Amino acid sequence: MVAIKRQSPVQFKVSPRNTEVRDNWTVALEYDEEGRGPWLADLAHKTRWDLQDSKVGEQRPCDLAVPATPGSCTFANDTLVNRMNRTQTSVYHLGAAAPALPDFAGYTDVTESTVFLALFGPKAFHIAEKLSALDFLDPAKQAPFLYQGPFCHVPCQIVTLEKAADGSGGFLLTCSRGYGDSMIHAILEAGSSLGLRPAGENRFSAWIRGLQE
Amino acid sequence: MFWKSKPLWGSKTRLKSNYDAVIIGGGLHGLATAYYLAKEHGITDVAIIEKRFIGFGGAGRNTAIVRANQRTQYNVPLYKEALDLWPVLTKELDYNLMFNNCGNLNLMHSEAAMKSARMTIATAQFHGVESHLIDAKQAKELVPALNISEDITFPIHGAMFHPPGGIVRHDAVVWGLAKGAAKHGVHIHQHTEATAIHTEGGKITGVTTSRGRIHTPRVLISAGGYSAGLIYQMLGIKLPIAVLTIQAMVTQPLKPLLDHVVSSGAYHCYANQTLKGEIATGAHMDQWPNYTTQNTAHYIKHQAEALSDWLPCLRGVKFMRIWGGLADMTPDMAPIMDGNDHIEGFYMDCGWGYFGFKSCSAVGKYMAQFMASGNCPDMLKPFNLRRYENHQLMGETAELVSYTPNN
Amino acid sequence: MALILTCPVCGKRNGYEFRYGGEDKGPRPAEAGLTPAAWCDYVHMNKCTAGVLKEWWFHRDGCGSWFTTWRDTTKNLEVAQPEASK
Amino acid sequence: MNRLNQLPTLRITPSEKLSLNYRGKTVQGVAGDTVATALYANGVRVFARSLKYHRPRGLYSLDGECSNTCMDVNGVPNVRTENTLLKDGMVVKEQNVKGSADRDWLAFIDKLDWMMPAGFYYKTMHKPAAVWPVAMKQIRKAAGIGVISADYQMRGQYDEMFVKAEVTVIGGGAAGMSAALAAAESGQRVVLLESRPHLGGCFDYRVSTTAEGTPLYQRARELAKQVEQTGNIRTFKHTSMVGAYNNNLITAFQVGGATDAFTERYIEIRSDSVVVATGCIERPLIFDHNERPGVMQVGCAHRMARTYGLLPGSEAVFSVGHDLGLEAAVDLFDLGLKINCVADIREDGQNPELMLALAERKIPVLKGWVAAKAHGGKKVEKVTLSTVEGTVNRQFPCDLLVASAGLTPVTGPFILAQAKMGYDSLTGYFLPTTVPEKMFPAGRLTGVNDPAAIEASGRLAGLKAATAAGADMGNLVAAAEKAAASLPGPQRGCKLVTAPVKGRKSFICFDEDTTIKNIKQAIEMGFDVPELIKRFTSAGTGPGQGGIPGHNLPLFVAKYTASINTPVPTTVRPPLVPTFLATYAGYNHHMFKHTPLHDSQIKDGGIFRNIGVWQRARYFSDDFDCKEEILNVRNNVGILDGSTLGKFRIHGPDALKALQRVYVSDMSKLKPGRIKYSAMCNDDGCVIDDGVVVKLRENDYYLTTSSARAGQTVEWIRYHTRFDGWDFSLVNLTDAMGVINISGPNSGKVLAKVIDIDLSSEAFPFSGYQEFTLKDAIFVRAMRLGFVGELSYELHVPASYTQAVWDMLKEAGAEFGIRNFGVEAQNVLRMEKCHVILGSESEQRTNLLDLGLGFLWDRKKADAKTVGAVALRQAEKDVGRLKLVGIRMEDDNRPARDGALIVDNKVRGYVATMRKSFSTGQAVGMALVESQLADTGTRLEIFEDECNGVRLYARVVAMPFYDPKGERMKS
Repeated sequence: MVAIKRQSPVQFKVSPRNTEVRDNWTVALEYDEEGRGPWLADLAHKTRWDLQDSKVGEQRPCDLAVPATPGSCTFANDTLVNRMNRTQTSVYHLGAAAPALPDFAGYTDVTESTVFLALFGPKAFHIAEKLSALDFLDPAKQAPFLYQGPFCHVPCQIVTLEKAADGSGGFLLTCSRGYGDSMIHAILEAGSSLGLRPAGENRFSAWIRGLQE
Repeated sequence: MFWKSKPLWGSKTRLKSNYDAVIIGGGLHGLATAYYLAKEHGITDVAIIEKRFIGFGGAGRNTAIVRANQRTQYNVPLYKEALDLWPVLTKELDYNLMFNNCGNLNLMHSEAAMKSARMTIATAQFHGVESHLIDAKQAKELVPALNISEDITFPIHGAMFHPPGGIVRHDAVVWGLAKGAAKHGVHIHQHTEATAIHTEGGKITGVTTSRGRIHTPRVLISAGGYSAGLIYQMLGIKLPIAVLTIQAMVTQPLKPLLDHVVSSGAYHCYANQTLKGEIATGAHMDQWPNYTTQNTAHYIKHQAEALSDWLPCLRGVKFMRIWGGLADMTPDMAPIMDGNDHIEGFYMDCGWGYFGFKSCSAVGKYMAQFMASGNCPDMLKPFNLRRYENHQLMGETAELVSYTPNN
Repeated sequence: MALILTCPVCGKRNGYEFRYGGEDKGPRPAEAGLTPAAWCDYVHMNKCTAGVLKEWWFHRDGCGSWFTTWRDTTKNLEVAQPEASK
Repeated sequence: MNRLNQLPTLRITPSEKLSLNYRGKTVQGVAGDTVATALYANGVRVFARSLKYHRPRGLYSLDGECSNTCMDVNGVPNVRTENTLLKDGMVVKEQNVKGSADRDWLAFIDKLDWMMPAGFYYKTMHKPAAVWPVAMKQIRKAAGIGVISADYQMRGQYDEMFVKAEVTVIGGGAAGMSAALAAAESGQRVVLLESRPHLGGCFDYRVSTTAEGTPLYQRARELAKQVEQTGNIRTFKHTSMVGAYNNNLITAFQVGGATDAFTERYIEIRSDSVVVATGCIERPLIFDHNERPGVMQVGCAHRMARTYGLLPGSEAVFSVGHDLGLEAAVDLFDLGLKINCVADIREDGQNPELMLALAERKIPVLKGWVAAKAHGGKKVEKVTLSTVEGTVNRQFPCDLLVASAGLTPVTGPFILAQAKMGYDSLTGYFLPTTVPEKMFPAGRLTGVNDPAAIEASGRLAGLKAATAAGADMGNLVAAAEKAAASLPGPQRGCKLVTAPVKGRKSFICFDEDTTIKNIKQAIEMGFDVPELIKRFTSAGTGPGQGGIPGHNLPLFVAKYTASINTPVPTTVRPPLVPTFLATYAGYNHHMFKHTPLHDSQIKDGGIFRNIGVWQRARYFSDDFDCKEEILNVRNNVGILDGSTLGKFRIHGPDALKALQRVYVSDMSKLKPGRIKYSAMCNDDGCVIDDGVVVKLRENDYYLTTSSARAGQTVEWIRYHTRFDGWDFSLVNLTDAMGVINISGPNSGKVLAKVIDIDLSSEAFPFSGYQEFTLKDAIFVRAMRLGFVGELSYELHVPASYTQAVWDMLKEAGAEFGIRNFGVEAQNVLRMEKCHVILGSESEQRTNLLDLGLGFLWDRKKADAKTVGAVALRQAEKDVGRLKLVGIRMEDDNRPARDGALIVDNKVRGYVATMRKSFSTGQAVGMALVESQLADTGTRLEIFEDECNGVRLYARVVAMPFYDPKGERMKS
């Protein structure tokens, strides 16, 4: 009998110490020797929505405001709302569970469409600058903010949640699901000399909890 | 010494107010056309108007690769004739064009590419041009530096091997043709800019240049990448052309490593070794119109990445110099040679993209015939401008060209 | 040569994030009575201006907008702020 | 050689010994040495032989402007040993020699130079024609410098980095450091690049003092310390700037140090403004045998002693044109060098303090004198000095001739950034006359030489750069301007190009062995602009590029042609420093997409191909005819991973209008629960995509595209509606769903075991569409399609569940013998059904009608302005177009190969795809032929590659070849 389980687009070479099954996903909670950062966490199981409408600014996903200008984000209640362009917004649910897709035609569940990663901790942006020419540490930008642009040659949505001039902080990255293997390989290679290690959901949750306090 | 130096292409002459023919552009096509007009058709009263110096444009910035393994039956005979002309011209011009017919390998990276290579090879063979399909192992025997393993972006499945192709010293062709044209009486006016073309009643009457006005019944624009812009600006004729910058580079000189020209469509890359020992390599174009001949950081990196895949030993070699030139691309990757159509006495020879060098000798010959007689030679007829509105694209490329979303 | 374009949504970005979409030739002509020459003029023909040109670009690696901008083809530099397509 | 081990200026660690292997012998150097300085310490004077004449070449500049010290290091050719740091265990060999650099059998060629004037090759060896191929072979062997083996594997780790800053400063000398410090006061991000392994520039090795009495080397170290303590300055040492592009993109590469994880690193820096503080190199002095080993530039001789602790000779003559030469003479004398004479090209204008110091040391100084000839063989033994006019000569013995005509600014960054360059008659430099936007010159390259002025110009440029990048620097700029103005400005430079010699052995370009005489010959032949002379004589095209001839060539040409115009410089091209391909390539990540079934396809024995952005299983056995895979689909059931298919949702009030614009069919006629196959054309009417469209609900559609087009679909639809202002939304779901295709007469039975919906043809007919939820968890879109011509279902499954569903189907199908099939088997199966694959049965110019797909086109929707409709209408009646036809070989055992031509006396078409069909036993395929040959029954003559004139024959037959009524796929 085939087990009904879901597969992430991303596989780390090390196995997690603790896992939890949630909605048929096997969620890694913690890895052995996660180190002192930077960390890379697989968030494939976190629900993402695409919301498009000619009046997208008037929508209130999860009762949150859609930011007025593209590139801006609303971050509260473990939910991130990212304004992409005139008519489009992405919604990331970063908590343990996500609400059902609202009954409005503009929503599409795109959880399955993308790789979803968090890269955070010390030197997170020193890894990023080896893979992308986007200016994550632009002093004119306040976290959180959204970039839509290439990361390791692949078009991505990248939300910077925290940043400091020394390159520490962290960001979320989504790209087409098919690039999972290539993207993980590239990020881990770029991060190897800076101590990048896989991390479980616990560490990610602690990080974003801290950001929302 | 046993020869005395004298100016190769004649002493500087004054610009006359009348010429039988004016050619705008002192590149390979203009020089070759002038040479043949003077030598074969007795039209020696010809002025070449060149804004900079001869060979400034594509003539001095090309791949130097020559071959006759194009895709369609319209192109193959033209390029075959061009290929056959190199030894002839070397003799006629008494100038060593340094034709190295080392043969070309065009790498194929998929089953689909092998299939389209077969069609191209059959077309060559049908027209008496030597060309063969070889597998990856045979390709490696010819070019031992090739990486035929599977773990590269585009693994090599085989190659189209075209022994009669090779490399010609491009500067020598410029200087040799200039020498030959000047010998037959052609005036080469360098540092002279054509600013206007005059017509009366649908006929060409003259050209204004930065050094004065010329009366003439015939004008050819063969200004390489600058042609399309000039034709629109001076005559209001729009062309299906996009002018892109194409780049090339050389490595530091090495002892013999590559005995053939090798190219790869999938990698947008060719490599050959010059007589001086440098590995000359290039091919990429930024996909937007651009009259700068500047190079880009993006491309030199891309080229290194590509060569790291398929000629990995070159990772231990250094790039020494990169430069750019213009490529006037048409939607079907075939040139436009036309004349006496929209305006009597007006001829154009453009849209060569990156094929202008390898074709120049034969095109000069036929364009001269066209201009001397006023009638388009059969060889050039398929290259008329009207094919685009007649929905008769030439099919020189099988793939959709993607420089605009029109395709 | 390094092209930087100003996307109306994302701001200044590396030119390689974009795809060129041709010289601006205005809206699609109506089908009725379109001659082959007029059709060809719209579809294939270009002015090939050596100078400033209004042209279409698509932010392929970014927000996915089509927009027009003015660019000097002799310098490969943007010359004014673009306008977003509606 | 004994080192001067106690100097405070040293950049070596004398106690840390390193060894290298040179010509089979182990010799010692010390940490901080370059390969060349280590060899020099071991007595090596001849490092290489020149390209053409095999002349001995020695250490000349230490900064790599020429190939004199290029050697083979660890199998890597053309390594500039003079600025390559020594690493323990390096294996170093000479290049381009027969024998050794010291004793080269080919040295006799030097005597044959009279046979080889400029342009020699163009005029010879082509008569008779048979000579050329033989001569060419010899030329190839003689040309080139280094050797790389065809199987060479470059070792090391190559990194890359894309840095963003507000201000970039190129050059870590006193001016650059001052600029960086000043710019950093704004709080902006500043990047500082220095090509040497340490900051300091021209201060680093000098003991002369600032006005305050601080030795310059000490001042440099103070500045370096400040730079390192400033948090917002990011310093990259041992980093050569190689490219400058408009919009202030700078590229550079860094050489990794002992503790770095990389061997070399490619760096791109994007900044708002740039300070160029690259300083000066020396302008070579041209005289007879001006490149003989033992002839050395001022900075080279000085730094050999001060930086590396190596006194470069024992007995020296100086022939210089600027004060740095006098300063070096004084300092080197104090370090123990005997100096027989200092010849200064300048009649006057010397720094009086330096003249006094020379006098105090009793060093004879000849003003208005210059070296005319360096005598000796492999080493300089004697020098003839002459007055600048050539009227009087004197000879002096020496083993070191320090020669330098003057300085020349390192303006490469400006030239690369498209600055206009002009000749400055005060300094004699080529300087930017219009500086590119937000680019600022600083330091010695502006002509200043006074230490305080160098720092002040750096500070000013740094403040200006910060301001240009958006900082408000208040009054600081004005104050810095005032400060700089109060200090000595640019100094008059020496402009002499050559000593008064004929120039037969006076080299203007070392790398290409180009002499002054060659340049004269070229000019006489009509090559009268430096750019053409460069091409004709090769001067400046060698490994050092314009480093040696760059300044002298235009000066000489202007003079020799008696030009009334000011000299015009030749172009400098990137990379400013030759750079390894390995370095440029960096990580060279290969980014490919994998389907959700990737790993299981590998496990099942899939042989993969890279197809577009995807890696896909093309075969499932080594039999590339795929016989078993094909027959199993025809007779039983096969399963295929079709996940690469493009999938989209389009919704919103104007979604239908958008579909009507891009699809040739009338999409207003879609029926619920049915799929519509259709095509998209380009404006030429040529087919660019095909796929199916499903109407999910009002204003909400689901569509598929070919794998290759998925990446461009949104762009395409938006492009063709960009003027319309329509309100519709597109969602790319390509990766969101895996696609499982299960095909074959038993496919329904397998599927029925897994899902509990009614699969009967009534409930789920051909062209039907269904949605259902599997195991209460997995939402599936199912279509009944017929691409392979059998009963066939296509399941679109959420990507994370695709493997689970695949496994269920494999498990359920085990009893039937279900097996995977790959893309090639699918290719043959669909070919038997004459279903086209775009790009395989079509080319760029193939339109919808040519493919026989005209039935998809709805002509009645002119208002939609459907893309391609105009061209289709105009071309509809044209004859001679290539049409797609089915063909069958007269000999069923001899299928023509794909790509074979259809000919008579001309080419009339070609075979697109042909196979010996296992299903029908016939050799059948599809071909594109001219319309006149497209009628059924027409006999076609086929010309295959390598056919040796033997033609094959086929006939046009009806399509499709297999199950023409479609009973199998529709039943």
